[in-house]
Amino acid sequence: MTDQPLASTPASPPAGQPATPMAREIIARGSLLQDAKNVSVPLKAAGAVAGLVFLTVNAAIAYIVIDGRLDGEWYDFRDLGNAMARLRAELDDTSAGPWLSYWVTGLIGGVGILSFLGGFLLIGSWIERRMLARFQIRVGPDRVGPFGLLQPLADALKLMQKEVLTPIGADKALFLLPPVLVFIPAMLAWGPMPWAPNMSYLDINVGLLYVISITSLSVLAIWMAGWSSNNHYALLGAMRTVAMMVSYEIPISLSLIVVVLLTGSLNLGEIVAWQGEHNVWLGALLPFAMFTFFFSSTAEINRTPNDIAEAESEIVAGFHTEYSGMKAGLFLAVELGNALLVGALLATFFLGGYTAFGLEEWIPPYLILAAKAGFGYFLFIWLRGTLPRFKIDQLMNFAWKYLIPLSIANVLIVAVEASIAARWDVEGIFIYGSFAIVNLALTVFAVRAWAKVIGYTPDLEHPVGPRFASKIGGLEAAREIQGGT
Amino acid sequence: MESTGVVVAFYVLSGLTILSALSVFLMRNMVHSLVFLVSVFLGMAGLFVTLSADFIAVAQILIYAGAISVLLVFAVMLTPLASRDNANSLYVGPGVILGGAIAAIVVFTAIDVEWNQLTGVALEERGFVSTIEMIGEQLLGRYVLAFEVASVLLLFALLGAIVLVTNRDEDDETADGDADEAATTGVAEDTV
Amino acid sequence: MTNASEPYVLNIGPQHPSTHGVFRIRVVMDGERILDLDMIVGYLHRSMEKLAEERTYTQNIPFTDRADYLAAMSSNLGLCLAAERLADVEVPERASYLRVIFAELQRIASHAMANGTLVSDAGAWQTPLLYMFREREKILDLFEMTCGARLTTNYMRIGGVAFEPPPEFWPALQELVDELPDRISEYEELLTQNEIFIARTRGVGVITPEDAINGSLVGPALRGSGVPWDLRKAEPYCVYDRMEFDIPIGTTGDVYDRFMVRLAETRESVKILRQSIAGIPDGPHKTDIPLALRPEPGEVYGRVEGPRGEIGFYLVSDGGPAPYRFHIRAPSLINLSLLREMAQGVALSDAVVALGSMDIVVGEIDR
Amino acid sequence: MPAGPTQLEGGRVAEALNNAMPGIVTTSNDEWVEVDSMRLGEALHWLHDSSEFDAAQLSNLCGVDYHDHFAMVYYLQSLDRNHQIVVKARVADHEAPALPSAYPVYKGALLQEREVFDLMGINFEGHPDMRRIFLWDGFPGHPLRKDFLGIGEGLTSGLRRFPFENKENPDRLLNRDNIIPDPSQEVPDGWTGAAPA
Repeated sequence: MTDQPLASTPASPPAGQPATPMAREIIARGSLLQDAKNVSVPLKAAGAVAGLVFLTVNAAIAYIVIDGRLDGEWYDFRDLGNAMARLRAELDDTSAGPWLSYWVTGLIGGVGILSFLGGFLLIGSWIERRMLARFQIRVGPDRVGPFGLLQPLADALKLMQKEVLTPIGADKALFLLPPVLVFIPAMLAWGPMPWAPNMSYLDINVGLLYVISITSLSVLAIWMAGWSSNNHYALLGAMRTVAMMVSYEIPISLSLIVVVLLTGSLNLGEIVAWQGEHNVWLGALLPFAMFTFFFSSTAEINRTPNDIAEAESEIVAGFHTEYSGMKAGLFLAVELGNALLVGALLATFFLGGYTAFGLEEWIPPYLILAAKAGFGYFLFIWLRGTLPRFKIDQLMNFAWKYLIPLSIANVLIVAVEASIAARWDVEGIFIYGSFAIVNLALTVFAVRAWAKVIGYTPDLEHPVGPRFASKIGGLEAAREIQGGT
Repeated sequence: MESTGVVVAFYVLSGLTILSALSVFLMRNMVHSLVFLVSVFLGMAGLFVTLSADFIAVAQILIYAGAISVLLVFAVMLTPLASRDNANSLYVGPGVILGGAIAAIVVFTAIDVEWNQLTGVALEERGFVSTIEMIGEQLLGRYVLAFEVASVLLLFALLGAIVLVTNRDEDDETADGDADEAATTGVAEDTV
Repeated sequence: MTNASEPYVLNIGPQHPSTHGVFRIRVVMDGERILDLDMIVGYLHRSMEKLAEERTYTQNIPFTDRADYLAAMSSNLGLCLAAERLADVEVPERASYLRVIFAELQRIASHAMANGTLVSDAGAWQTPLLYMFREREKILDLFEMTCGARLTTNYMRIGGVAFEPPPEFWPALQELVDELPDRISEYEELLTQNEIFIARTRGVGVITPEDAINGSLVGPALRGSGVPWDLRKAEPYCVYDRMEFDIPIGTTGDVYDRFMVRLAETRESVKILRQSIAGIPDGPHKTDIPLALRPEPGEVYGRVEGPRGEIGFYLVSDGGPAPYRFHIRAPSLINLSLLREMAQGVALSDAVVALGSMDIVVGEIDR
Repeated sequence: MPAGPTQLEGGRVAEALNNAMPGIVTTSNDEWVEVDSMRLGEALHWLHDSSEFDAAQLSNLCGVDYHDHFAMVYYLQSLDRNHQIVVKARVADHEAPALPSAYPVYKGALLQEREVFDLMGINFEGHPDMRRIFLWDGFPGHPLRKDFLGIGEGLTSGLRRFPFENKENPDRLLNRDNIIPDPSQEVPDGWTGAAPA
């Protein structure tokens, strides 16, 4: 083999063949179906048996569920809150007193939420990068581990090895705090999230207000990061964030007030229960509020198309320009976590939370909520892969001239509807069906009318696109063409 | 429920609040003062939580820590020489007098009021379930006039802020100006 | 009541995502608004014009690759045309056709890059850029097939082109030409009707036709302002006088117009490619020239319409084998003459998009 | 014969310029017109405004060092008429060359003149921002000058003879015969391109 000439590879592949070795390898991999055909008979039999066992077990579970034998028992895994309630009852009976049960259950719940979030942060960036890669006709990270699944881990390791710089002239104390501080609201806001009827870490009456107020705290951490960096890009990003947060907090609050008006509760669990009870998703009843919430949330958490606070083509990385190593990694992680948080909130407020038209009796409700939150996260990725970015003055105009007045009008309309619903004793499907239709129609009408009042005409209505000249010329020709049309 | 947890929380939170409040005026840097002020707000919200006043606590965070502090952020950022020494002030005399007067009022109130009225009475016995409904009923029932007057006042403050910020001589609105305006008005509206 | 704010200086670059290379702008800003700017270039200066005085005309062709590294073919062509005119070299017809084909392929590739990065500057996170890279990759594959290089092609020669394309080149080119119109329509659907993109680009970075002409703007920047000027028609070189195509021009001279002009030019290039493929004759692909070309003393200014506009080569010969003076008229540099006027008083976001729409290549600015 | 296909006869431009501003043209031939360097601004202005020549755009400007003097070459073009005018100006002072700036007439001269100033050292009077553009302030000398870095008396920059050129017959075509064999680069017999074992 040693005396074989090196130039043994064919000069060019035959026509119709992939050109590069990697493409050839990918095509040569073969399909799953072909792999399945090569499986030996005993293995097939074993697979069939396993499938049968799986089906039987599922059928048995289904029977028990329908039979109602699981309801509220500690072994009912459809609602982990039941087991916790049992644990609390046991602990309360001990001599240690109630403080032990508070400590133990609080610890378990907190660790549960943290591990869910941590798991998501590990997998989330991989999901985002792979999906974006699909949007962008490329492969994405697929080298580290199976399907590149260990890529986030590798990234985290890389970030940890990097030197953590503190710029000269930075305000040291304020510079060190923000990466930690931004984590706190992102974690605390998960508290009142109802995962199942009895499964809520922080079942408080002012849950909705709590979520709004906790999320509004992150602005300070971001501002501290930007201000203390002693960098103009960071300061610009921070001030953009502050201005955006302040502006978009109002539409968010107004859109959630609408939810409160209709459901009559600030408790997230009750809001979800209301939706389950009426078999309706609030998003269908309140399309405008849902849009406002979603759009404003993208502004709050710096996602495309409103990611102006860290617009990389303008201000590099915004408020975390000067952060390096794992500190920058923490900011990125919080961004991911916030995207999932907004997805979960969107699901809770507008997409029925853990309920899914009776399906929550069969599937554990927390999985339903996780799926819906994942859907919200997917929406963010979708937007990121599709849309360009707004400018800050356009966003400000949009918030103050469009979203806020229309949201106030929306509050008025829904208040009227809520009082109708409270006073009029009709079958829910009729009254809420009519509300859905009326609200959708009103939204379309109001948006168009308001745009007309403000004087906004979309550029799309004017002819766009270049004109064609067949002969050359200078200024005279340009004027002639301009005048000719 | 006089459990140890509440007592510990009370001392921790009051310590945090008082230390932060001290730091607000001991800090030489205006931005550091601002950060400690937010810490004061959060500590007070925590104290409200120990008193079972959940709505007030949340409102404290939302309005003071979330909104007022942002207003102060803008105030600091728009202040020329924001990074100067905090002790370098023109108004030391008036400041001392004002501070003394406020401290006197607070001390007088603290001594004068009979604080121990509610001690030992469990909230459940008084039929106290949710603060938020009670507050709503009181605001839109007994105190509706005061509530409305306050709303109108804040509305005027909002309009006034817009009028003050608008450039009258020319109609070029910069993105920057818009942002400032938004911030000022945003906080005013939040408090409404 | 006045809100006096303090202007501050922001350094955009030399390492910045939207400067497309090592290019630096010192900006004086008031909040988000740009008051003044100063362009600082030269980080990539390789003193090509001096080096060229020590090398023969043929040896200078690789320099033109490195000047405009995104449109190497066009720069190659410009130097070869100038040198051919100076030394009176005849070019075979087939070579002229091949030059047109490669120049137009290069134009498509370069415009794809320009539009992609422009949309990236406007904040679309790389998706349009990567879509546009899809066709660029295929074009670069064609280059690689023919001359072994993808970016710095060094393909044109004085008197023709370096190599005859391999047999598999022609079907691949035909396939590309067939699918390109669909691809271009895809970009149009993706972007030209996107309201955010329109809001970001319309009315931004407006250049009037008067300013554009007076400021020596060329190429899509000039045509975006509505001036129908294209050297392929004004001073037809190679076989452009036999090609049927139109000059797309903009209406208002804003960023959107420049974007649309580039997109439409891609379509026109496809038209030219079709005609070239149909009309290419058999024959030699180059004429032989002396190893060291010694033109008569004299001077010449040869120019071609590159993707960024007029690429000119001013050559002075003193009868020796190397040019006495070798000057590149770099469209990227000269198109920036109006950058200051364009960016003064606008928001940072607009300035970034306006800069992106001028389609600069720093290698060509600095040379 | 003019070098460029759309280039105007220098003599025609010279005649018109001389009629409008007597004595402004120092010399002209069929390719270019050379004007008095101190009155360059006037000439450019007149050509820009003239309806006959309509030199609306400054396409290219470039300086050439001729050892004892500089020549500035301006390529003007009319887009409407589709022609090109070449204007030259001779800068006699090789030590401290100066010339009126074209910027008042053509904004496009802004960066091109800075480039000439940087690399050639010609000072343009009336340019709003006469600074170096590529090289840093304090760079010694101007690289595109022929005497850059003190080339000695009797020596010139540039390439006198291409090393591989056939001395006996320099006009022979580019092929193997024209390359002077270099023993160290000799290809061994039977070499197939494979790496030696």
